[in-house]
Amino acid sequence: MHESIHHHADTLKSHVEDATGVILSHCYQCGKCTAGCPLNEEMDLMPNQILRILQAEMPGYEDKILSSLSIWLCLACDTCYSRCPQEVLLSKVMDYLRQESIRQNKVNPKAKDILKFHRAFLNSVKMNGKLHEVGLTIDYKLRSLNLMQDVMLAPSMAAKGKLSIFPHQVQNTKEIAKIFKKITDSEGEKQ
Amino acid sequence: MARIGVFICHCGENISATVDVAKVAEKAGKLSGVAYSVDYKYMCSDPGQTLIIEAIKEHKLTGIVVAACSPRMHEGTFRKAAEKAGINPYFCEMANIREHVSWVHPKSDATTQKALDIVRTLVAKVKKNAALFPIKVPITKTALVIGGGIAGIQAALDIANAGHQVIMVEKKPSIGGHMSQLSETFPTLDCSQCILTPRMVEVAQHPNIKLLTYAEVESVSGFVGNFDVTIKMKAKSVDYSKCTGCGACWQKCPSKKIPDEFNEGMGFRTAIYSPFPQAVPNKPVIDRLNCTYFTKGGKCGLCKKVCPADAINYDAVDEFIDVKVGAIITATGFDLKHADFFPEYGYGKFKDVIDGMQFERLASASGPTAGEIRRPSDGKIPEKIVFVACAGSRDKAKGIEYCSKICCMYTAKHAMLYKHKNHEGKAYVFYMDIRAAGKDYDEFVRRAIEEDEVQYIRGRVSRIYEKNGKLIVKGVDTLMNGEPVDIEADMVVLATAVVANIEAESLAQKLHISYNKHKFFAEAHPKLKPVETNTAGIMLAGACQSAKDIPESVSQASASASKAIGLFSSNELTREPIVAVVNRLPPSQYTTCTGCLLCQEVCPYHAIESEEIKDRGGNLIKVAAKVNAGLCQGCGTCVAMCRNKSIDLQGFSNDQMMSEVMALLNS
Amino acid sequence: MRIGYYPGCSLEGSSKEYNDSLFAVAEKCGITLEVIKDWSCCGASAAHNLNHNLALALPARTLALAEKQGLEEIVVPCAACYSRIASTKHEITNNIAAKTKIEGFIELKLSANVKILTVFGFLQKYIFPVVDGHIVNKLNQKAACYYGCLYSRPKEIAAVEQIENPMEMDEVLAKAGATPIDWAFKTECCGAGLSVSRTDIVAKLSGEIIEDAADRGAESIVVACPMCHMNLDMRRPEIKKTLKKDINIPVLFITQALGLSMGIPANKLGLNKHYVPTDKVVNCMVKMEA
Amino acid sequence: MSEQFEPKIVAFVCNWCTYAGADLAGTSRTKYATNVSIIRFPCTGRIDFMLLMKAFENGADGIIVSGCHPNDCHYTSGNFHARRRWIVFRSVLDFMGFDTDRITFSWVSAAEGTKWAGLVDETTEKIRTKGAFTEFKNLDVETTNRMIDEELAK
Repeated sequence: MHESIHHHADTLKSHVEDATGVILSHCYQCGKCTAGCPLNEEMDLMPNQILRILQAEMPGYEDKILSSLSIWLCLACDTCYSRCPQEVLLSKVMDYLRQESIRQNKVNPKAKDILKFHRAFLNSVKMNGKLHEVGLTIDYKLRSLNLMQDVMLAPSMAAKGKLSIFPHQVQNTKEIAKIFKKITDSEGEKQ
Repeated sequence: MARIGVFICHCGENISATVDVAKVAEKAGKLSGVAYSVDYKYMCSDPGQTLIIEAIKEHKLTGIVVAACSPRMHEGTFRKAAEKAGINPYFCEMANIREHVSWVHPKSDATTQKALDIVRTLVAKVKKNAALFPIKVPITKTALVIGGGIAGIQAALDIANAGHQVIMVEKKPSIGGHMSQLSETFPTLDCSQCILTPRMVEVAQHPNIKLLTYAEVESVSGFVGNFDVTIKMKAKSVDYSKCTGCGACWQKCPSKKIPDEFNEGMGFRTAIYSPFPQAVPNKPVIDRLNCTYFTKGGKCGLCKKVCPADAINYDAVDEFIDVKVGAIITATGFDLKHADFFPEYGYGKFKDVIDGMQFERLASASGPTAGEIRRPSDGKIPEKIVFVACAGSRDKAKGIEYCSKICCMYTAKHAMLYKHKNHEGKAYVFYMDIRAAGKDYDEFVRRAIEEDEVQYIRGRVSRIYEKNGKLIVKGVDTLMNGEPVDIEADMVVLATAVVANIEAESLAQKLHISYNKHKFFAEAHPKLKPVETNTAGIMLAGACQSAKDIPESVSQASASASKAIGLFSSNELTREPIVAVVNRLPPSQYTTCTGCLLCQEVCPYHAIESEEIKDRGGNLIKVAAKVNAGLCQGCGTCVAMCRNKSIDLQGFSNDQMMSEVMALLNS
Repeated sequence: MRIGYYPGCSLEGSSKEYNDSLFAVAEKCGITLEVIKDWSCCGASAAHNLNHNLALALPARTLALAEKQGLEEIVVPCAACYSRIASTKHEITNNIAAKTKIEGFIELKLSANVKILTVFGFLQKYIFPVVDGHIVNKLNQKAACYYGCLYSRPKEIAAVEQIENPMEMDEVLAKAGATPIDWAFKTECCGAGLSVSRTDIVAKLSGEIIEDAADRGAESIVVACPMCHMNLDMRRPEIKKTLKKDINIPVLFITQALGLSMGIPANKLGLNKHYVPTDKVVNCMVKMEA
Repeated sequence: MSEQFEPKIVAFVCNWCTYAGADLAGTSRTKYATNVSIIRFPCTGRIDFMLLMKAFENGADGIIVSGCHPNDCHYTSGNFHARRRWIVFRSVLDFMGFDTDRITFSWVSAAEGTKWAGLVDETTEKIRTKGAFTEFKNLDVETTNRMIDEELAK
């Protein structure tokens, strides 16, 4: 809930600002973020466009952001932020937009694999307390159905001692699962 | 015994509509000390003023209170009337019953009562008033101009042409400043040196101008009309009274590889040098840090051998001269933000990433490439050149939030000059906004775009790196939905930010003038006193106040010159006597001041000095504060600070203020 | 002085050689690293992508465990782990509300004053003062030090002094006798966590990095991040397809490079575990003159 | 007319900002309460805070001190000195158990006529709610002597 009279009650802009502390009006649309973004050629919405749409608060445009591929491609490399003349911490905004995109069920179809990978990763951590790469790979493949991807790597990785079939685990895996649960409960949502 | 007259104005109906003026006049007449009270329709009108003058004479009034509008409106009017009637004008006070009463309250008893309260308050004050007399300060009719760039030159010539003496101090061996380095000037593309050098010569030859080059201001004291300035004359190692400027010395000097400041490091000069061919004065100095004679303990000495005039003097030392001036014009200009500032653009790392001033030298006929635009790394003529505007300006992350103002225009000029010299070449300008608000400025930018086909791309450059002899410029076109634009350029010109002169802060402290956080000098009022500083008698000209182009610098220089000329137009300076005084009790040298000098600490004008009070035998009695009436502006901060009420403010004395408070609250 | 150690998941799995070479170097210099007991995953990019609280809670647990163990300083050799842990520390230090909330999630108290060292920070602080006597070989080649994103950005937690042109790893390589080159892609992104889900992007970004290093005559690329290593080394077949040329510059971990110069056998440093053969690096070594 | 309490409030203002701001309220015909009367000083830096005590002693129920906004002082820094003194003065008053809410310290520029009117109305309302200020008045010499006498007579 936003009680502050300074905020428009219910726009994505105000949600982003409240959640991240980033003040979007600081962006003056110079485009330096886009110019330096390593993924600018892959993005459907450029970083500066995302900021502009947020600034504009035009009804209907917010979905464009939440259903964009860009927010999932962002690698959080922070090249934009490190060069931004106005010090807009875009990666933090992106983190929020991804989480909001999931919440509103607007994840871009092309980003489903990326999301599945992240989920598989966290699942592995949740189960073991640490990442189990083999488990992650199997989990991801089952989620994404990209069954043949990187198949050729597996034997060689195993031969090089880079794959451990059994996961390393923290002593008390329940402890990690509990952290996951507490956080999920506190956010009042079911994954 | 005081005999006060009270004059209640109706102001047409402005006051009388809500205030019962007759009642106020009647009740005021009964106040203690009031000898006469009257109300009238328009006090400020001629008959109204005559009424006051007559009443003063007839009733032998010692002071008057005019209850009318705001003193900010008519205090001067009524003080003059009082003076005409033969009493000291400072025995006139105004009670503001219009702006503070009749216009803001409805017609009511309370409103009338408030008007009466105010009248009573001012009556109490005027009873405590003292005769005050305007302060006269003598004026030394010589101006000091600090800085010999175009702003300093303009100010100096204006003042000198008005018949006053000018001392010009220039830090470098020649006057001319940044303008002498420029190739052509926007928006007319006339040659900078062609228009500047005649002015430089005029300064050198003007009978009223004393030119001190290779000199710096060492210290400043005193106040408006009466500044004492010590100037440091750096050792030139050349006797100018003998030197003819023949150039034999610099032709023979063996230290030939010293980066040339005038060409922004893109050429070389000798250790004994004159910065550029048209230098004024066209006589050399020895750069002792780079001269073999000085660095290697007396070896070399070639210049002395070849000098036909025997003008070389290795034993010369820095000299200090003291001058008295009445006004100071600060025209110390700006610097460009230099290397290391832009790691992402490789500025300072890649030879072909240069700044705007370096480009000026490349484009200048007198520059290291004789006007051909060749890149510094290999001397090739660039086929693709990228200009980056706002390089550091409007960049909060780099600590410079402001707009440097001149870059939009000079970048358009640079791109244009490049295109004029290389028709086949491609010129790109990355910009955020085009700020071209001057006369003929926007037309100039449009010409660059429309006629000279300079490619303007709206977006900031993220990064520049070098690869295979090319500079890869990673930019963006925000007008094409943020399309990334990568250009393989041969040369990149950064319009780096205009910053304050590196020595601005230390000079400001010597002058006691304010500066902002970027070390640009502060004007006394951003709108109505744009060339004065908060220290009376010190004016600003040119880019030392904020980034400015040539026309603006020249206008401001003439404006500050006119302030100096105005000051010099009379022999004495007359000031309002609203100044602080430290009490002196009989016998005259005694005072209650204990010499704690807290007042000195809080005075914004450095107007308080300490004075040693001695008896007739010359023995020290005590140290006490003393106000310099020339510097005091009458804020009264010292009065509130004083621990034992030894300092007081004329016109707003402790006694007066106390009486006002008491009268207001005790009807 | 006790020095804590947080290996991170990758160093137990796909980048085991990084772990081994780090221990080999430390051992040779007589320095012991104390593993944080029962450490867990830092959450990597997945956590901060999907859940802000989780992204703070996971690294916070590790920090709290280190404190519990009485460690004042921990070495975090993985760039991703370093980034997650350092930014968690930054946020917790600057945001009391976040700190309280996270403490609730992990049920551990946290003062977040543990000092976090990168691998090159560790090398400079603890290995440099004692390493000189141990260096027996000169790594006689041109090396491109690749820092990637996570050490140089964001600026609040940057582990390097000059974020656009860091030199910390270059100094380590110079110590090993190599010639670090000046190149353009020191801090560009390799594609990081998209390695599996968008291999095409990784191939393109990593390809540009390898190409620039090769163009400037680098004979090896040196990294300090398991993810960068995986993308630059293991993704070489995809990179080859994207670049349409085969560049076979080996990619070494910084500890492997230093280890070689210290005369530690290649196998002990895990050089045999790489996809791109590292023989050239091993062969270029020349014995130091006594 | 109802018998509501009409407080007496004295405003100590600087000549260049707040006095001019009050003038602007006048020229704009902005209406406000009649309870506040202005005493003009060149600068807030000139205001000796003992005058405030004197005002209370003589029957003021509330006081406004107002000058130029920080950085806008006509004399560059007088208002900063006033502010610093006010901070110290307030804490001393507070320590002595004085209701410092009876003094309003504010910045009103020459352009803020409306702000001035608002300040007057708000202060008047605040002081009206607080009621007449008697504590201090009771401390005048006569009353004090009488109180001492009474105490001794017991």
